[in-house]
Amino acid sequence: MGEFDFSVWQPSLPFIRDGLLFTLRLTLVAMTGGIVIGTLLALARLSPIAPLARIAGAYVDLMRSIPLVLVILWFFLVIPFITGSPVGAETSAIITFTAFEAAFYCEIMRSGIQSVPRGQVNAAFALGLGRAQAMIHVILPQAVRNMLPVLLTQTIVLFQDTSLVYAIGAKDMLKAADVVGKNYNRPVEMIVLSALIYFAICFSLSLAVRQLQKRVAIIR
Amino acid sequence: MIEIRNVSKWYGQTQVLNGCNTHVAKGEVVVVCGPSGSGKSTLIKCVNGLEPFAQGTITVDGVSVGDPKTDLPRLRARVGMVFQHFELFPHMSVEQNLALAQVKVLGRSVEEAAARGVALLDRVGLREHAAKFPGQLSGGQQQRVAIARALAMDPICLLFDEPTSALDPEMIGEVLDVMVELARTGMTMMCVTHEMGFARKVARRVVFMDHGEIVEDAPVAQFFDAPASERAKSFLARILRH
Amino acid sequence: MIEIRNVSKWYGQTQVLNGCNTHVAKGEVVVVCGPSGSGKSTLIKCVNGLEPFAQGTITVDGVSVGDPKTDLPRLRARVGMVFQHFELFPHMSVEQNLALAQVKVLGRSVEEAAARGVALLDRVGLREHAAKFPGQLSGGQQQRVAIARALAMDPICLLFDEPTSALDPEMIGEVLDVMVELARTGMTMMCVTHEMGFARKVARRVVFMDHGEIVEDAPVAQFFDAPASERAKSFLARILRH
Amino acid sequence: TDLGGTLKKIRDSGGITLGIRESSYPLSYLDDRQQPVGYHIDVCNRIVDAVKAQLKLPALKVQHQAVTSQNRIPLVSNGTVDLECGSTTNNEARQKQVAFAPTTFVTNVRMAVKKASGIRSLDQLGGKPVATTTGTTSVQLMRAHEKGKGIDFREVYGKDHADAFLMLETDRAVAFVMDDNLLAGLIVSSKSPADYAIVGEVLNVEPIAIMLRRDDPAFKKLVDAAVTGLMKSGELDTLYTRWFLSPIPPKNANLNFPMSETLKALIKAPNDAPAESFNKK
Amino acid sequence: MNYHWNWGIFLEQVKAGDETYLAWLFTGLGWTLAVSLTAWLIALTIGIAVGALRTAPSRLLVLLANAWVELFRNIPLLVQMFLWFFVVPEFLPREWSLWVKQEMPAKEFVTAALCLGFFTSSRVAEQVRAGVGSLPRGQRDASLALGLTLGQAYRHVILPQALRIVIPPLTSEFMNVFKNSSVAFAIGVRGMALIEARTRVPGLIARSG
Ligand SMILES: Nc1ncnc2c1ncn2[C@@H]1O[C@H](COP(=O)(O)OP(=O)(O)OP(=O)(O)O)[C@@H](O)[C@H]1O
Ligand SMILES: Nc1ncnc2c1ncn2[C@@H]1O[C@H](COP(=O)(O)OP(=O)(O)OP(=O)(O)O)[C@@H](O)[C@H]1O
Ligand SMILES: [Mg+2]
Ligand SMILES: [Mg+2]
Repeated sequence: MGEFDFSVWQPSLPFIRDGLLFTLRLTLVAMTGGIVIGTLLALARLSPIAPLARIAGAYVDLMRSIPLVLVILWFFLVIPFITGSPVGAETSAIITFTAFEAAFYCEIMRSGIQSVPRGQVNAAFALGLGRAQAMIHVILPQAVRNMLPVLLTQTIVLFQDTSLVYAIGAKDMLKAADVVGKNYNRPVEMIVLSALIYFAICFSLSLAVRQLQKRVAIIR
Repeated sequence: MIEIRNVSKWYGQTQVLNGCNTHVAKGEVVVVCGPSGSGKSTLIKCVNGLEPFAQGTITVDGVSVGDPKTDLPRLRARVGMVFQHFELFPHMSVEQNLALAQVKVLGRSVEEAAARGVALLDRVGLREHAAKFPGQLSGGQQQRVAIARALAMDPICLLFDEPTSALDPEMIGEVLDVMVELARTGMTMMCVTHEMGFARKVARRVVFMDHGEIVEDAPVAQFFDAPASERAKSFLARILRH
Repeated sequence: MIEIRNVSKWYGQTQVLNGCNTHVAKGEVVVVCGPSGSGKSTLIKCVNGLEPFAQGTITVDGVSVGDPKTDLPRLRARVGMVFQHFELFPHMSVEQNLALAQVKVLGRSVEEAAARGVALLDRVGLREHAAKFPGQLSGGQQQRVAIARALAMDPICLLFDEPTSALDPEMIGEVLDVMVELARTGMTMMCVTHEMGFARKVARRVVFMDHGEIVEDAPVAQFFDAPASERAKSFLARILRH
Repeated sequence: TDLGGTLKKIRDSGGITLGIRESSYPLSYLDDRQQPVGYHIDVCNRIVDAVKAQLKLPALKVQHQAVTSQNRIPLVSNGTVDLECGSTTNNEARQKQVAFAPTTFVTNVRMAVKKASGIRSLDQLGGKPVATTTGTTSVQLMRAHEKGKGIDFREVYGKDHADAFLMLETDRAVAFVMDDNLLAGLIVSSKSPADYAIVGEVLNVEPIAIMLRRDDPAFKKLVDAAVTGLMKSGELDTLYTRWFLSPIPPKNANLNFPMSETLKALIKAPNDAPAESFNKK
Repeated sequence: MNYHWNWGIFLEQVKAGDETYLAWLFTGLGWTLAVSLTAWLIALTIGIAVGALRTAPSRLLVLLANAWVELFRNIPLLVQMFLWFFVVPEFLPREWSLWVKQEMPAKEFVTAALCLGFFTSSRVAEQVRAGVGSLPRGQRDASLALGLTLGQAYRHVILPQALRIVIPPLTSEFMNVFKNSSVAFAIGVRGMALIEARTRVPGLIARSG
């Protein structure tokens, strides 16, 4: 191939933008949903009700031990067999990513909750706060702050993993770049472009959160 | 006020409390001491139900702590507790620390809670630190905030678990001063501490524990001058020598 | 033996040591005290080069610590240090803790190191605990092992940074006993500590620090009976009162 | 619900989903506006017209779902895709799982090489890397061919046709074995089309057809009728000329790929016989 | 529903071949294992070294180590795989590039293992750094105070403890290597997922298109 020709970047921009919007939308929805459901799962895992803890644990272990691509594909292929009606690629992607990421966020929140010293729970109880109140006002705010860097790392992983939706034909940024690359026969240039975009976004995301972390970090 | 009758507790196989009996009358200060691991923290946490116990009964102001029908959060709201490591909520400012339970548990209005908070900060000499976070205060200041937080709930009695043992020596005094002042105002207090000076000054009785048992439960003067058991004697020797 | 001349140090903008001057002669015991954050730990860590300092000179047995040409590991091997939190290596047994630096730094054979280790464990009364891990020992025992570990290097002097302040009160005695015995055998020692009983018993001089400065540097009797500065007076009052 | 009844499903949902490929030149691929175009897309659009007419649903919504060599069959089976308008070979194994419209294209499996390499036949490939696309069976065909027997091919896989071609372009492979129309499409849109040639033995003759669900006689009948209609009216010839003998997007290059005798015969006598019946000796 | 399950496919012969699909599946599994284990070795070696460097007292070393981590963790694995395979060799001299592309033994394997190894090393480094950071600073001081050099302190005191702390998160990273190895088939390593894809059993389909 020899020489590279980066002039292909210019006409690709509208497609890259559309793909990127999809990627960002997917990341955002899956992150929000994943953190909310993940936190609930974490509470279930730590709950004294054994069956609840066991079910949540089994769900998390299952999700964590299969490759994401498989989950994406399975969901897309198998759900219509079960429900009788097909789901669109985007809906399918959103549901799958949320369900999958919830398992990972669950583990993060669980260790976050456990990282709060036992004495804090005691102090909250000793003041007469109930279980739920102690959780909401004392434990979770500290858990989230303690886990902020890990939550970020997982979100970066999620952002990168959205490229796996190629498996079900949804058009994310990588896919858009890929198609432009094929049309103009400049696949390498387009891959380089998407690498740069991913890097720029992920890197600035991690810088931004490092700043944020400094601001919200608990003064000790 | 506090009645502890025949309380025993196990962690798995190991017994950490063994038939403990004692009581604290209204307005009385009782000091609990003993070697590390003897069960002092466990006992005091049983009093407000932070630790469940297997046998025996504890009643606080007539309410049985071990009774499953007891509304524990309500009981705890009336019993203040101060911990060795302060356990202020590090993500909240001092005033928020004082207000949280007043608002959420007692249902006070935010203004009411703030006013009570300021009054108590004044009492422990920390009024100007209301907006700071715990991490910005020295250990002694944090512990005084923790005492104010317990007092904000207008408790009928206070439990202390080694309130000065995590402090730098120069800060111990300022915390003990607050505690002595509390005792003088007639607060009912049960204190786990090794500050024997404090015990001599304000305690009515000393409870000495070892291996989960209450080995000695005696008036202050008698405990220091003529401890009945060998174990208490050697403990006092070790602790007072240096 | 130890000469500290005009040492200053900054963390970013804040000055933590401000023109410190003092010395420890051979066979002398010097106690350093002062409020929390006054720079005691920082000063003592400068002595064996664990903390770099910006200005001034420190010489130990004639070797300049701040000199970039100095072989710091070699110097440190000759200066023993004992920490507040023991800092035994938790993944190694007691005997391995004692042997590591003897073998890796002094190049002793494994047998030689083991023999020296056993001898020192004997001296601190812990011979039967050689095979245990630090986590299986009480705090007092851990600190005695830490002292033995420092002695195993046959140091020319010992530095202590609050060796008893993380201990339960009943264990402080056993560690101080070992330190007093060391002082009696003529070991050169520089100790950060608030154990004033220990200071009175074995120290020749007391160095009092506040806000990074050495405020007072006086013979023991003079320091306790007639402190020159207001700051030392009020510090002593706070610390000795309770 | 009875997913087998595709027509009922289409009427109930008011939409039909076409499975499309992204680089099956010139049967089904994305143009420079990233819209699916190609010979089979046009054929499918005619079928959709027939569906609209039969269901009296002029406003029928047409959705596109990108598929790959690996997921196209499950997606048809599970009802996500109603018509697969790609480059699927109709063979016996697949007929057990899906149904096919009458064959609308016939491809020869051959290889593309760089002219400069001097390679002209299978037996020159011993010990050399040969590219093919994941999910296709080209290498097995090479092994099965008499000239390929005993030759040690070192296969490398591209995840789709464009990637596999990139292997050839960057010298990671000396040959790319694939359907000749795809090869021709990739070559004309490459940076220097003159450097490549399609050479060697025909490894297999494969009928390519539009895929639909099995066991759905009503839908199959409609599709068959629509495709046969195109053939009878000569409209398929027009479409063929448009995609194989005229400049096409994205580069406005001309494949110059005249219709094979086999396909001409099939247009005269339309059928959906599998590949196995073509290659019987 | 009318999907026709065909589990018997595992026993059928690969089209025009002489192995069964099942045998093929095992060959694929072998490659998956080989890629994963090699990548894991690379990731551990580099990850521990880079992670330790990130806690070093030299600004330059910390900067370099941080750059390594940021570079490899901020680009999706799929993209990195492609870059290693198609872009990196282009920067070699012509003959080397050709050798790498055609003659180098097991080249997809080497590329995949290197790429996955580097990618994972950035995560291992992150864990190791956190592990070292979670140790009390006194452990470092204590080792230095005994006269150990900084290198000896890391070798005998800091890393053994840090590694103990990070073993649980590292095992889950190890699982990730296995899972991520499926992406290696983007560049044509024959692996389990590929074989599954070919058998066209949707229940087993993984990646490839
Ligand atoms: N969660 C637990 N599980 C098992 N054993 C425990 C637990 N908590 C405490 N123990 C054991 O119970 C015994 C009593 O502990 P407790 O904390 O009450 O002692 P203490 O007198 O307060 O000691 P200290 O002076 O060190 O605070 C100890 O032997 C301790 O090891
Ligand atoms: N790594 C650091 N970065 C910034 N400031 C520091 C650092 N370490 C110590 N300091 C500051 O330097 C000052 C002196 O600390 P140092 O630990 O020497 O005090 P100290 O006298 O030993 O106190 P203590 O009795 O609490 O051990 C303190 O104000 C402290 O906050
Ligand atoms: Mg306790
Ligand atoms: Mg200090």
